[in-house]
Amino acid sequence: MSRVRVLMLGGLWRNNPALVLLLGLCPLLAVTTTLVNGLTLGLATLVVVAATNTIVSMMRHSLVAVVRIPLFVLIIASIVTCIDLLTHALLFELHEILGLFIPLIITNCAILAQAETVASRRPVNESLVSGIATGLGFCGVLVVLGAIREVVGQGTLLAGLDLLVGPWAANLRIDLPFDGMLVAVLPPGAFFGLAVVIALRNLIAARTGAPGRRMRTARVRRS
Amino acid sequence: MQFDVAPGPHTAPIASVPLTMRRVLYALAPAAFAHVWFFGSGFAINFVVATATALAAEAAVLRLRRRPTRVPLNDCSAIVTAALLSFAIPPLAPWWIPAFGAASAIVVAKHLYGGLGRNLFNPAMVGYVVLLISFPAELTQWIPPRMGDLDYQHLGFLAHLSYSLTGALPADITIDALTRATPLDLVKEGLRSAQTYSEIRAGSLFGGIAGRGWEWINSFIALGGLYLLYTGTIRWQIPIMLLVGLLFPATLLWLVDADRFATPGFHLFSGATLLGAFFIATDPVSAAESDRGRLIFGAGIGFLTYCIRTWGGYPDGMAFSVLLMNSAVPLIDRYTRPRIYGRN
Amino acid sequence: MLEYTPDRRPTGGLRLPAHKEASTAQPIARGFVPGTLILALQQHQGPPTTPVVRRGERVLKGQVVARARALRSAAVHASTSGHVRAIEDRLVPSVHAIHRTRCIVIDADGEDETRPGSGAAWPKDPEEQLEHIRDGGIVGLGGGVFPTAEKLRPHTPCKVLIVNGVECEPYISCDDMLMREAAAEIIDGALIMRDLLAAPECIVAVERDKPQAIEALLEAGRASGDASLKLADIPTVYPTGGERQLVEMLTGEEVPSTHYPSEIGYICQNVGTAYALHRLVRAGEPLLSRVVTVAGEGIARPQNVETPIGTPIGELIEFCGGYVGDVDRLILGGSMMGYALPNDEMPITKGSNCLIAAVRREVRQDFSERFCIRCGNCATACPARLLPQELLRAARDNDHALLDEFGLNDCIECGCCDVICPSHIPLTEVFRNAKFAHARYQRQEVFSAETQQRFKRHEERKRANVQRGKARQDHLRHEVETDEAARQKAIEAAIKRARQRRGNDSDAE
Amino acid sequence: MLIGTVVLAGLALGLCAVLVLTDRLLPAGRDPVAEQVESLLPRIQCAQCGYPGCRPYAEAIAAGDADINRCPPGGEETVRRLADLLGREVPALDTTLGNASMNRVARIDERNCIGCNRCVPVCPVDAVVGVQQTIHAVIAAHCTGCELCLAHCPVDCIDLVSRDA
Amino acid sequence: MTELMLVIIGAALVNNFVLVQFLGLCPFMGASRRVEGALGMALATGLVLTTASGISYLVDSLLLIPFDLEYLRLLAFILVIGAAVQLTEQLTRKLSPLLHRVLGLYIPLIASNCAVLGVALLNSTANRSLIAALFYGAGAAVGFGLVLALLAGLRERAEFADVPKPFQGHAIAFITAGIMSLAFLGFTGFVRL
Amino acid sequence: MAATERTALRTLVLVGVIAVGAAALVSGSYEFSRDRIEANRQERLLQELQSVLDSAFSKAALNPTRIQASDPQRLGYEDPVDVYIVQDEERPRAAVFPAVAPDGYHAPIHLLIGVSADGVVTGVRVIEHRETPGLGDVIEIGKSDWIVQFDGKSLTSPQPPQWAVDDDDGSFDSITGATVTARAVVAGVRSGLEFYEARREELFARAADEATDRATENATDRAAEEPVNE
Ligand SMILES: Cc1cc2nc3c(=O)[nH]c(=O)nc-3n(C[C@H](O)[C@H](O)[C@H](O)COP(=O)(O)O)c2cc1C
Ligand SMILES: Cc1cc2nc3c(=O)[nH]c(=O)nc-3n(C[C@H](O)[C@H](O)[C@H](O)COP(=O)(O)O)c2cc1C
Ligand SMILES: Cc1cc2nc3c(=O)[nH]c(=O)nc-3n(C[C@H](O)[C@H](O)[C@H](O)COP(=O)(O)O)c2cc1C
Ligand SMILES: Cc1cc2nc3c(=O)[nH]c(=O)nc-3n(C[C@H](O)[C@H](O)[C@H](O)CO)c2cc1C
Ligand code: SF4
Ligand code: SF4
Ligand code: SF4
Ligand code: SF4
Ligand code: FES
Repeated sequence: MSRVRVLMLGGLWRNNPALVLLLGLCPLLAVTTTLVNGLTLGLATLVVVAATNTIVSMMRHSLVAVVRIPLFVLIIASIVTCIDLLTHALLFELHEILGLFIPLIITNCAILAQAETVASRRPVNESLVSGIATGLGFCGVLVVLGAIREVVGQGTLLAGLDLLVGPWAANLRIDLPFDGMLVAVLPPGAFFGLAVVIALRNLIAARTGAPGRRMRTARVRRS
Repeated sequence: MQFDVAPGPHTAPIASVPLTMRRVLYALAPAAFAHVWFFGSGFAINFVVATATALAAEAAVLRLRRRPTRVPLNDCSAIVTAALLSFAIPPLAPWWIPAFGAASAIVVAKHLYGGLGRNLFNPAMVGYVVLLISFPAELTQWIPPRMGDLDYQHLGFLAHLSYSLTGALPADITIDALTRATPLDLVKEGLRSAQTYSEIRAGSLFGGIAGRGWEWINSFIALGGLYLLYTGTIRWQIPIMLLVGLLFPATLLWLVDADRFATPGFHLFSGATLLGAFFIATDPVSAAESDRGRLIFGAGIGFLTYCIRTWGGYPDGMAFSVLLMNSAVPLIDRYTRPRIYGRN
Repeated sequence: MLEYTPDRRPTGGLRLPAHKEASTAQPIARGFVPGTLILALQQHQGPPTTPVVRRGERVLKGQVVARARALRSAAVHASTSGHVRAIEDRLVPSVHAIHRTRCIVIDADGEDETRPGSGAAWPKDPEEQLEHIRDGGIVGLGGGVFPTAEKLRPHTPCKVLIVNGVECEPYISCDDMLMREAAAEIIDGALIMRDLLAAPECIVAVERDKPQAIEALLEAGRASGDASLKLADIPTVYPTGGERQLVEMLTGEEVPSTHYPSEIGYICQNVGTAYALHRLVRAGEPLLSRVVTVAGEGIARPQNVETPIGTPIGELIEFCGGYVGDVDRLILGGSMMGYALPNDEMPITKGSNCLIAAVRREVRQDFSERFCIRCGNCATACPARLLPQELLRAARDNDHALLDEFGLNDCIECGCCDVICPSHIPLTEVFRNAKFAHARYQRQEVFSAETQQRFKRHEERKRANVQRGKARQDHLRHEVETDEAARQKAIEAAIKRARQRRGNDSDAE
Repeated sequence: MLIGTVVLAGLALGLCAVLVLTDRLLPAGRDPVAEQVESLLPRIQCAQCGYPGCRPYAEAIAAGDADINRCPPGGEETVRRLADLLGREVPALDTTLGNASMNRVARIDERNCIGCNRCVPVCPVDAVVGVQQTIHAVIAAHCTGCELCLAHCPVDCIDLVSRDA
Repeated sequence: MTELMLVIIGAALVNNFVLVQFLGLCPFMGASRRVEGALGMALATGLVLTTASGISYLVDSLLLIPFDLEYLRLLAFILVIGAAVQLTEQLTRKLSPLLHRVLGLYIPLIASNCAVLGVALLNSTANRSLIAALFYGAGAAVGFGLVLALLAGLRERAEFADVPKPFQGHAIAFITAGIMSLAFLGFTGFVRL
Repeated sequence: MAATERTALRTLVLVGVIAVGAAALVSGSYEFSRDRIEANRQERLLQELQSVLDSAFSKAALNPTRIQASDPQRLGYEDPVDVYIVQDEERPRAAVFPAVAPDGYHAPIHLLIGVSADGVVTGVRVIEHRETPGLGDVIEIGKSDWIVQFDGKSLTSPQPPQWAVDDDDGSFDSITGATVTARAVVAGVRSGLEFYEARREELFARAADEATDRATENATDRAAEEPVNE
């Protein structure tokens, strides 16, 4: 029980892949122009991490060092390709928005890092939990960053939710009374947004006194 | 008898930060008056709004960080930032444009790094680029200069103020009637749509060398620049190399094909060239630190500005070039350290 | 004598307000006899001298009171007659700071009686000549107080003797006045040094803002008729008077960081030193006094005074009319390199060239510093071509590797960076302090490397010991084993034999 | 479908063969990391890091087995320089390990020394001199103040004193 | 030739892989703490980028297209890249152990450096020739190395800044990268593709 | 030595197994989804076509014929592009084709143009562009109705000189602050129409051929299938 909690806390907060380990940044920054985009990709990533961790963990005893990386990426890539093909065929509407981003999941370093550091060393159940925690942590950041950029960048929230869950959700869209600042949806805005999210996390970590990762502080404190 | 035993040297310092910053402001004054003369009171309104926001933002950040506020607020550096930002934005702009620009300059570019002296990028240019990217429509609303024979529609001070605060224009005037493309825009579009340079130059917005009004403002800026050089506030390396970096390719290509490339004189007196050379690129904090480094830094800005003007997507490239070279400063510094006396 | 202007521009440096008008308005005041003398035993760079007088003893002007025992040392003489009151530890200003040193305190009797028969003749033998100089107590009067005899014994042949009359620091005018009034003597002293060094060339360097001194020197030089003499008038920029800067200015060569100028063939001597040498050689007079500039707005009569070595500063001030106004700081040396004295009870030493009684408005008051704005003024002003802003960062960060890289030890502490810094950062002070920590760090590095070597040797020996031990064991075991084998064999043989015998026996049976 | 499988498997096998081959053919590299790490350590061999000397600790760091904050004599400065070398975050110095300072040296109290010679072999830098049955002494210029000899003296006659004293 | 130069400039500056296209961000943030490390990483990634784009191109045109196996493209490319990375890992481990330790986690991550896969995929969708594909890979590598070195320099300097507590560490690095990406917007419109 | 040989062998076997597994998995999913994906693609294509055709054409009844045409001069594409001809019974009713407006402010603007058989624009959409967000991107349908003003226009109404923005005395609205973009799109649509005018007959003829070919093909297919059914 407590082992599960530790793993979950690690993935969600203490070693959050996006905020602390700084992995999987490409999709994180590229996709989060809106909350829904972020959420969608987050869910897809969650599935992939969990699946990869499980598979890699199952075969961890037969791995060989020299070819381990190609093997991991091969496994990840085939899972991602399958998901891509299957959603394309079965959930066409969903694929309309997801389609572009799914191949990007392959190169999400967070998944490879999980395979390398957790799944290839731990039993299946732990790997699975760790994978889910990592996926959820990643997904959470995607959602928060997407929300920030959507609100600041185009003055809406939850736009496009209908494509994900059905037409009824179109009504959930919130329009704020301003047009938004384009810089938030453009590449610089992604960097700024993530900086703000990381700073928020640091602030919370400092407040709650939870041991965050030790950080290099400024070298010269005095003026 | 007992005496004070302060450490040496005992000679009183011969420079100070507030004095330096004030000198920059003095040097900008003639150009500012020229700006108001040619483009109306918009500049003054923008400057006041930007300054107020900059100071307020600085005070707010310092308070939030529980730092002393008096010394940083008195050094006038935020006012310099606000002034340079005001030169970059069109006179006809809603109040929140200078306010937002100044706030991003001060908060993001300056105080996230800890304030005066620590920032890596030129704050005014960060503020301007953020504005340019976020609000391109507002940032392209330039108005033609006041010159006797242009069909210029005047906005008085009150009308300017009311536009700035409420967005309302006098009943009989539309925004489209007020705004014009700037000379740099015209040259860029003209050349792109296969007009020759001399055809473009025939337009009513052009004067002897470059855009009417603009040439004057730029001349006054150069005057201020000379004052800065004379007082030792800036050194020659950056401005001169910036102009060389800009004018050398400009002259070369103009000699190759005078129809498809603007004259060096046009480049010299248009847009932000001289402001950039004397006031922006010379920002001590974000420039290279050694003399040799400054040669490279200046030349880089000039050259990139020319490239962006000629082949890029924006009519002027000073702000981008300054930020690009700002990012190169640490590497420039690293590889241009002066050779220490007596070392090989 | 050839006058010329070097065609090089000084590296870095500053043009500072000179503040020399007041003290150069009248000739050097001579004949000042103090009431007390405080003669420090160590007024030079090198091992201290040994006192040769006792308490209560009467000493005469020119008498040796402390003898130089080491080569890099210089004797100390009584600069007026009187009784030795005490030999005790006192605070004395030395090159860079105040030190507690043993001093001979003499109550002057006002008679200023010279030791009879003084003026030992100038020996012929070069080695004896150097000894003569050492016994004459002569040290560099430009501020470095390095024993002149040592400096005149170079290990590398001297290419150029540079006579340093630059005097670039604000307020100081003692060399200027000396050059105006005693140009011939200075030239003579320079020629003596040139002969000692066998230098083919001798350049007297003077700053362009001292036209009278230049005129006087030229005249004296022409009068001497020596062809190896040259006079260089150099730009008025602080600190071109520093010997490294001067060498670069005059020759274009840089003195390598780790070397002294003498090691690349340039020897730099102050004009005051030349004058003192002249006095010693021609008049047999050891170093008894030096010209001291008394300046600043807090002094009643700013002027240059020929001051007996050991004069308490307070007495010198009195001689110049005492303090006027609210004196804030009493500075020994110029306003750039000098340091502030806590009181005026300390003595003038051989190295004291200037005394500034400064009122508030003359000296730096604002000690509030801002963050460095990277203006680069400091780098532009630094004569050593350092990047003070980077050094500052490294020093505040205690990053010694960086300090090495940016050349902390190449800083000559001239203060240019400090004065020009718009953020009012006390750069020079930071560097001065950092040098102490840095020296410790460097010693530590050397110690660490040595320790590592010792450890390696220790380990090797241990391993060797173990090996040797193992070898011995092996050997023993081997012996035991061979013993065993032999025994086995013997047993087997015995059994065999026994069997045989039994067989034989059975056969026999 | 079959052809796809064949092609992909072929590709995979081919690439792996290349990898395995190069792995064989390349000579194993010397490890200069440990050396560089060691040069940043104080090298006074005090063993407070939990390793028998600076070199073993350096090797452990280079192998990624030890954290870089375990050398008390080196202090924060050493931690930072190690972090710079290895491109890591700077951890806080582990202050629980000891507090040997480089400014102290051992001194043997001559009145109590019984000449047992036990301290001699343990000193990593051979700073203790003396033969059996005579009074021993510490060469202050060599002693690093590592405290290793302290525990080996049966009569507790070794003290650490400030180097300047 | 000008065509190829444009391909390089386009990939390096105008559509900079990292700052504009958001590819290769993990090593960009992870290996930019020190300039030396950044240069090493730039070199390693450059090697992988160029070789992988070449080999992927060959695999694509010689194996996948003739056999109608475009749907295996992702798999095949990632395999090639993984192998190229593993090769780089072996090389650095054996030839420059220090670099290997400094880059530690990030060398394997080149495999999942989106930039590498991105180059391969973009080459195959843009129908480039082999030479153009190689140049595109080289351009991407130059652009990646450039911004990596720039950011490393800036981060070294930012260490001396007085950054507000919550922004210390990674957050200020992202702010810095954001301003760099603002600056790179100045290159928009350079190469009109 | 033997041990390393064994690991090498094991490595190869492992890689082989996994590669085969992966390939099989992917190929399997591909086989499974191929047809559905194709159907979905067709559906989306129809949707796109529908968006530039007027409501008279229902999506279900579009049944477009694809032919290839090349006209770098007027369409701006070096390579041949897909032109879709919509026919009912025998008569061609409308055409949909892509075109490039090369003079966009930052980069060429890619358009999809729908034209009825008699040369009247039924709709224009911008498929891809790099104009300044907030300024030039008004040409997107999601951002404003600007692009709708082409509906119902043809090369004869307005007359060619009027095919320009109102700043240049033409009859199309310009975009404040983005005249260049507006000019580019107008010129792009116009040259697209010129392509259509010039090649209409040929395109229709080829489309008709194609349609008959397809019909016969279908027929033979059906004929081929019939025996199996029997
Ligand atoms: C520790 C020390 C050793 C020196 N050794 C020599 C030397 O070997 N030869 C020499 O000509 N000068 C030597 N000098 C003298 C210097 O070159 C220089 O003349 C002296 O320090 C005074 O210069 P300053 O007033 O610029 O400090 C030495 C000085 C110091 C402090
Ligand atoms: C910054 C600086 C400025 C100096 N200025 C002078 C000067 O103006 N005149 C001078 O004689 N020595 C000056 N010195 C001392 C010279 O470096 C050198 O010690 C002296 O000329 C050697 O002559 P001496 O041994 O006879 O004193 C200065 C030293 C420094 C570090
Ligand atoms: C940052 C920036 C972006 C611009 N983007 C566009 C654009 O997307 N489309 C365009 O036509 N002009 C663009 N321009 C050009 C100017 O807005 C130019 O003034 C305009 O095309 C002509 O002005 P007008 O439309 O008021 O006649 C841009 C200018 C700037 C400074
Ligand atoms: C010569 C000179 C030029 C300056 N130029 C700028 C500038 O371009 N932009 C700016 O924000 N501040 C400028 N400043 C003000 C100041 O350096 C700036 O606010 C700092 O970058 C903030 O840390 C300038 C100051 C001086 C002395
Ligand atoms: S004090 Fe040192 S750093 Fe400063 S200017 Fe002088 S030599 Fe340079
Ligand atoms: S002079 Fe002062 S503010 Fe200017 S760079 Fe040097 S230390 Fe910084
Ligand atoms: S703790 Fe002692 S032994 Fe260990 S590394 Fe530091 S100095 Fe060396
Ligand atoms: S004498 Fe003792 S404290 Fe000194 S180095 Fe040797 S063992 Fe360490
Ligand atoms: S997700 Fe792109 S490099 Fe890590």
